[in-house]
Amino acid sequence: MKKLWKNKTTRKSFVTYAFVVLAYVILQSIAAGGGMKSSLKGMLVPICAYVVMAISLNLVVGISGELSLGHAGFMSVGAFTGVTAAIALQNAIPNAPLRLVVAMVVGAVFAGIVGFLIGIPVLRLKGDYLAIVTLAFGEIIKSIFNNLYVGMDGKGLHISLLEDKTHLMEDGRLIIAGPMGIGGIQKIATFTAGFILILVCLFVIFNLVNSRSGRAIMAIRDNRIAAESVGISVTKYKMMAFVISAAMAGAAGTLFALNYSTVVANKFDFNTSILVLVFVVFGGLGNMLGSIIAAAVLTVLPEALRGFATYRMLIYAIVLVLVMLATNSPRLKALLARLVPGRKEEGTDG
Amino acid sequence: MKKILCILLAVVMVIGLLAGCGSSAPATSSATAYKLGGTGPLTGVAAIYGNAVKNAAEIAVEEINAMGGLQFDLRFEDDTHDAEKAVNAYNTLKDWGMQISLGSVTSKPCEATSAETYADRIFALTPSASSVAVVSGKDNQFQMCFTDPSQGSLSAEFIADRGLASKVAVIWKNDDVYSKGIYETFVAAASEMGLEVVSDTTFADGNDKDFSVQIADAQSNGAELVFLPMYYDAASLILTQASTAGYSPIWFGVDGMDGILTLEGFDTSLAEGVMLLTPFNADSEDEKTAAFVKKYQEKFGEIPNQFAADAYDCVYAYKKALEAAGANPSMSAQELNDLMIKTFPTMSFDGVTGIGMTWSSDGTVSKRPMANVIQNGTYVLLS
Amino acid sequence: MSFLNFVISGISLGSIYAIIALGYTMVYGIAKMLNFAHGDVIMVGAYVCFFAVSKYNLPPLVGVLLAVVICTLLGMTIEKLAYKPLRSATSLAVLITAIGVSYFLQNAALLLWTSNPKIFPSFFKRAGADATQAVNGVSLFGGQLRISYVTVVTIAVCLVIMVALTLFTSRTKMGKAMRACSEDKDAARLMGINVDSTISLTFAIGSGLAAIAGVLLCSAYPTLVPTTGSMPGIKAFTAAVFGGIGSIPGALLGGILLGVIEIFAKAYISTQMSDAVVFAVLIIVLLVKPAGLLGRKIHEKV
Amino acid sequence: MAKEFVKGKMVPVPSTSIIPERDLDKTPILECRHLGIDFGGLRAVDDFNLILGRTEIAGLIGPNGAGKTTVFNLLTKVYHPTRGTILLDGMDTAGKTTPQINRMGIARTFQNIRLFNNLSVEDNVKIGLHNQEPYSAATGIFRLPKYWRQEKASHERALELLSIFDMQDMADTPAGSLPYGAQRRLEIVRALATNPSLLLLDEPAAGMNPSETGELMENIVKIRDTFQIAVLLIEHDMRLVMGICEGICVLNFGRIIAKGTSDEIQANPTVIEAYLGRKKEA
Repeated sequence: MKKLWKNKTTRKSFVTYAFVVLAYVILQSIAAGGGMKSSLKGMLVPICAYVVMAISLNLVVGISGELSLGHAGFMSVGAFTGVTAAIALQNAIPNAPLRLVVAMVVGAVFAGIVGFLIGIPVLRLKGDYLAIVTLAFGEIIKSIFNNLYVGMDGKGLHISLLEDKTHLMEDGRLIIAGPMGIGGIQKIATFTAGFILILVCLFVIFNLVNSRSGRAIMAIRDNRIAAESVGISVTKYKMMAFVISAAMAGAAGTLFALNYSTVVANKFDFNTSILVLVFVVFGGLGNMLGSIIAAAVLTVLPEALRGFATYRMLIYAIVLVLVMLATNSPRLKALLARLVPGRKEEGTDG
Repeated sequence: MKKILCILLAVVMVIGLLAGCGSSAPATSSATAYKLGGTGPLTGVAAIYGNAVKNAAEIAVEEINAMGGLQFDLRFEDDTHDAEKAVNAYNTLKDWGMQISLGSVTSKPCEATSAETYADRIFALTPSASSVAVVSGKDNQFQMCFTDPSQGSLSAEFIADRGLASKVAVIWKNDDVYSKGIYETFVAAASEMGLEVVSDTTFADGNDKDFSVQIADAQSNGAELVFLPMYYDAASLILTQASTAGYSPIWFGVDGMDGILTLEGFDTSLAEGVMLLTPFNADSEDEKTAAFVKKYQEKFGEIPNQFAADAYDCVYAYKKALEAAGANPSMSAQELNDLMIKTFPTMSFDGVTGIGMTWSSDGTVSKRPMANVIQNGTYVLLS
Repeated sequence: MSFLNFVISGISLGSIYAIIALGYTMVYGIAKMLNFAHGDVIMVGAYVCFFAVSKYNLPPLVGVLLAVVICTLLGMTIEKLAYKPLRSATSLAVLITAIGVSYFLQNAALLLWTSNPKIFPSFFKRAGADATQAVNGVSLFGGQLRISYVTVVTIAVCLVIMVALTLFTSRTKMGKAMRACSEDKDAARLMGINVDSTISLTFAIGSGLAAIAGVLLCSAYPTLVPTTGSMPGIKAFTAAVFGGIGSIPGALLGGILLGVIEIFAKAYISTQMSDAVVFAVLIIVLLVKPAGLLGRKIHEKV
Repeated sequence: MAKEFVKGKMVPVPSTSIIPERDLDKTPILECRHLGIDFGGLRAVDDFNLILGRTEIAGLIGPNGAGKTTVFNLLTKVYHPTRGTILLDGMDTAGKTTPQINRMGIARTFQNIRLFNNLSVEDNVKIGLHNQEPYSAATGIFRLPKYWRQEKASHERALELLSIFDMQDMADTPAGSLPYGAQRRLEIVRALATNPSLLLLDEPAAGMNPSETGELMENIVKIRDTFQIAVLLIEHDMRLVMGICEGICVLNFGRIIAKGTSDEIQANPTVIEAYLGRKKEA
């Protein structure tokens, strides 16, 4: 155990688990005591979803080293497939938590499959070109869900594109209605489910990173050519990171969508992808605890700034720029170093 | 460096938590004013609509409060036209102790908040969220505007009755619930009425600048009338580009078209002859309307649009309903909710968007839309 | 004849994308950063011109010049305050900063100019012409083919800018300095080139072009709101990558192709899915030519 | 002195090479025939022929830009040859990828050091062991018994390999913060971890002082002796090349201009003119 504690990565992961569990326990006890404002209470599930989005994107950007600008696309796939599953299984699985789990698994599987299909062309590219193609796929996914009609009746699921040709029977229900998305969703997402999802995702990521496959992924990030020279298949491991990340985003999408009575494809646009990327960069590349905190804080921040009324988004923008400058500008760093004596300069990891 | 950032972020979070732990029991004891809340997009792409509603509601509240008698305390929160943010905004209002709600301004966010207000038993009267899903199946959700389907079928009926055209084109916004809702019933009603829809094209967010293809399609298929179920900003682009393309059919709009004449810098001569069904006419001689328009212009430097008018009416409708029900501000949201559910379907209300409005118990409003045609830069009522 | 009409509207739309794409491409070429705030500089340019012409009744040309001057200053200020301190930081940090600047400009515009759409004045009307008569353009083949003046001016301005920029970068000392910096900043510095001021100059030119693009964009599609620049910005960025980011002729080619594909996709495939088609074409092109159409493939030295 | 090695009758053997006596009766580990690559119009490497014995230490030398690293890149399929064949242990490597080549038995180091800078020294070596101690990603994520077994094995193996250069104590240091010489040595360890039969070293002594170079020479021989593998190295330090290489191949303008033992090369007038002679002038 002592030896494990000495290991820096293991220590980091334990701190992260402990933080998440502690935050959950504190928040749950406040909520149970009735002392929590509804504004915070209402944000718990979306915070969990964004945390999962952030750590899953961190797997791609921080661990695997590829800039993805279309992560919201996978969230979208997860949201629509997961909610469709939840609605379709409403009678088959009356138990809501179980249905939620099944829906999240469905969302994760579909997002993973889409991630794999997108990964085939995307991962052949590098750097900014890869980034723009992920952006393009994000927009394409949005376009598809904006034109997708899925209905269910006694005969099963009916799917059509561009216009509603599902021709449902009397008892049928149009689940996904193109641009109108899904309405009348039963809100079965819970904070506990979100908490468990975060733990599961952390478990997968930390264990992956500390294994042979994770080392291969990081080796490719640090030096693709050297990684190839020691016999690592670049495509396989990039794909692994990409698909796992997509699946997690899918589960997050399902969780998110099942927290509201309605979901539309436009929610998961370029801006949402960027928002999640901001969480990752803010929290530090490869730093999961950072991503978790950044996702939580930056989700709460615009709400906390409501007091500033119309100025709040302006202040949000200024905070964003200032923090980036403060953490990345060598001059400001030096200034901070002088203000905080005795602080050791750390190397950037990532 | 990262460590410092982490600590910084953690501190902010703890502060956030502490703020969250603060007093959460809404203070209702010594209330003298009804806490009226609403959400709408004050920033982002749909900010025009949210701001119009907020501004008009402010005017109405000011007027009512100045009369003495019944008092309102208005709070309006930004939802950026997004369901998630709308629920956040709603929760903020709930923490504030909102007793009655103006719902949300736009349809999808309102669908999300209406599920919340329904569950929390807070009565909501939305000025402008027109989709059916907002009210359907919820006993305490009411609308001040028409539902989208009724606009679509009313428009088709009007076109057929007047014999305006036999071949019609529709350009609609396919990622917008409002546009899509009207479009669907319009097409259904049109085919029933014997109108032929010869061109059916769409646009979407981010693709709402160039309409040359849509216009060419309508033109080449010989449409005599083009139906535009959309808001006025997009419509103004279509009118401009059609004029350049030398296409001049009859343009037919819906209530979202209202506001096109007051668009800053818009060449109103392009809108000559445009017909639209709208319950509100800012040029109306009606005393109430004229006073409202004047006040709005003085305060905000603009002519109020449909959204503003509906919001103005909402506040007055609340005033009437609360007075009729004998409510008082110290009642809880739930008590007010039950009173309002009972009162609204039984009353008749005269406002700037219609005379003798009534509500059915499913929450939809019944008022006559007026068919207007734009002549010399003003609306002229088509009798 | 509708085909030709589509081609022309495609080229017109594409010319605007091309001018915006130039801003992306030049900044990328030299600073290796994706300046996501570029689209919002366009919006600022359009607003400046709008207020100059509609509110203060200045002649259109003065309005355009004013917009160019203000945007140039804005671009240089943004560079100095937000990007210059991050010159040695990771590209991702700069990207997020650029996004922050973009949010800032949009929200500042919202506060300053409200969310109400402004209709951009039409500069290219024939004197005395009545708008409803639709004579704001040339009409060919007995009215079958119509080209508006805006279109003519847009395409012409785009070509002039391309030629001027090409000459500038190949003939002038400053242009050559820019090219040197984009090849190798350290080597350029050793050759006595002031890298900082060259980067600043690039931002200035890019932002000045953004102002022109803003005026043209809003002349063709006249509603002006604080978010006007964001979507054309993203599309132009796509166009820049499409043509090969860092390449000036690539920006022209990418912009015009993107415009034409967008219009064709709308006309012949589906108006609903046109964006999807545009992005799908982009993906296919990048798979075949991973550095864009005219981009140079850089071999990593092993 | 020079012996001609003929392998079967199927293909004409293109050229001569020196194979140490001890390796003569075995298949050569590497055989290049008429190997060449063009970059655009430039013939970067042309008609490159080489045979390498199983435990030979050979040197590839030549002036800057002669195409030495390009040969390494061809052997490891970073570039695919325009002409010619490469036989590794008698097997054709056409159409193989870099990772496959490594699994077939070639490991290399790089002229411009390519370590996984953000990872620890030990992790760098463990990445070299990637295909030696395999287990699936799922085994890793769920930490099945095999995970613990294999991780323990690779930990021990990594330390063992690091001990060749006395680097076990640096196991936890990030590779990027090692001193230059140690980085070069770590690259060799990482390459060795892939269990190669042929080790390609690209300027292993670059940036080292004479005493470090001397140590390196000893270690290269030690590695060859311990692992019984062949070593092909590119080096500018003639003391190293002449000191440990049994066969030397001189490249100029992409072509082999001379082959032989160190004595032969030093006496070769073409080499002196092309390479050593120029050095003297400088």
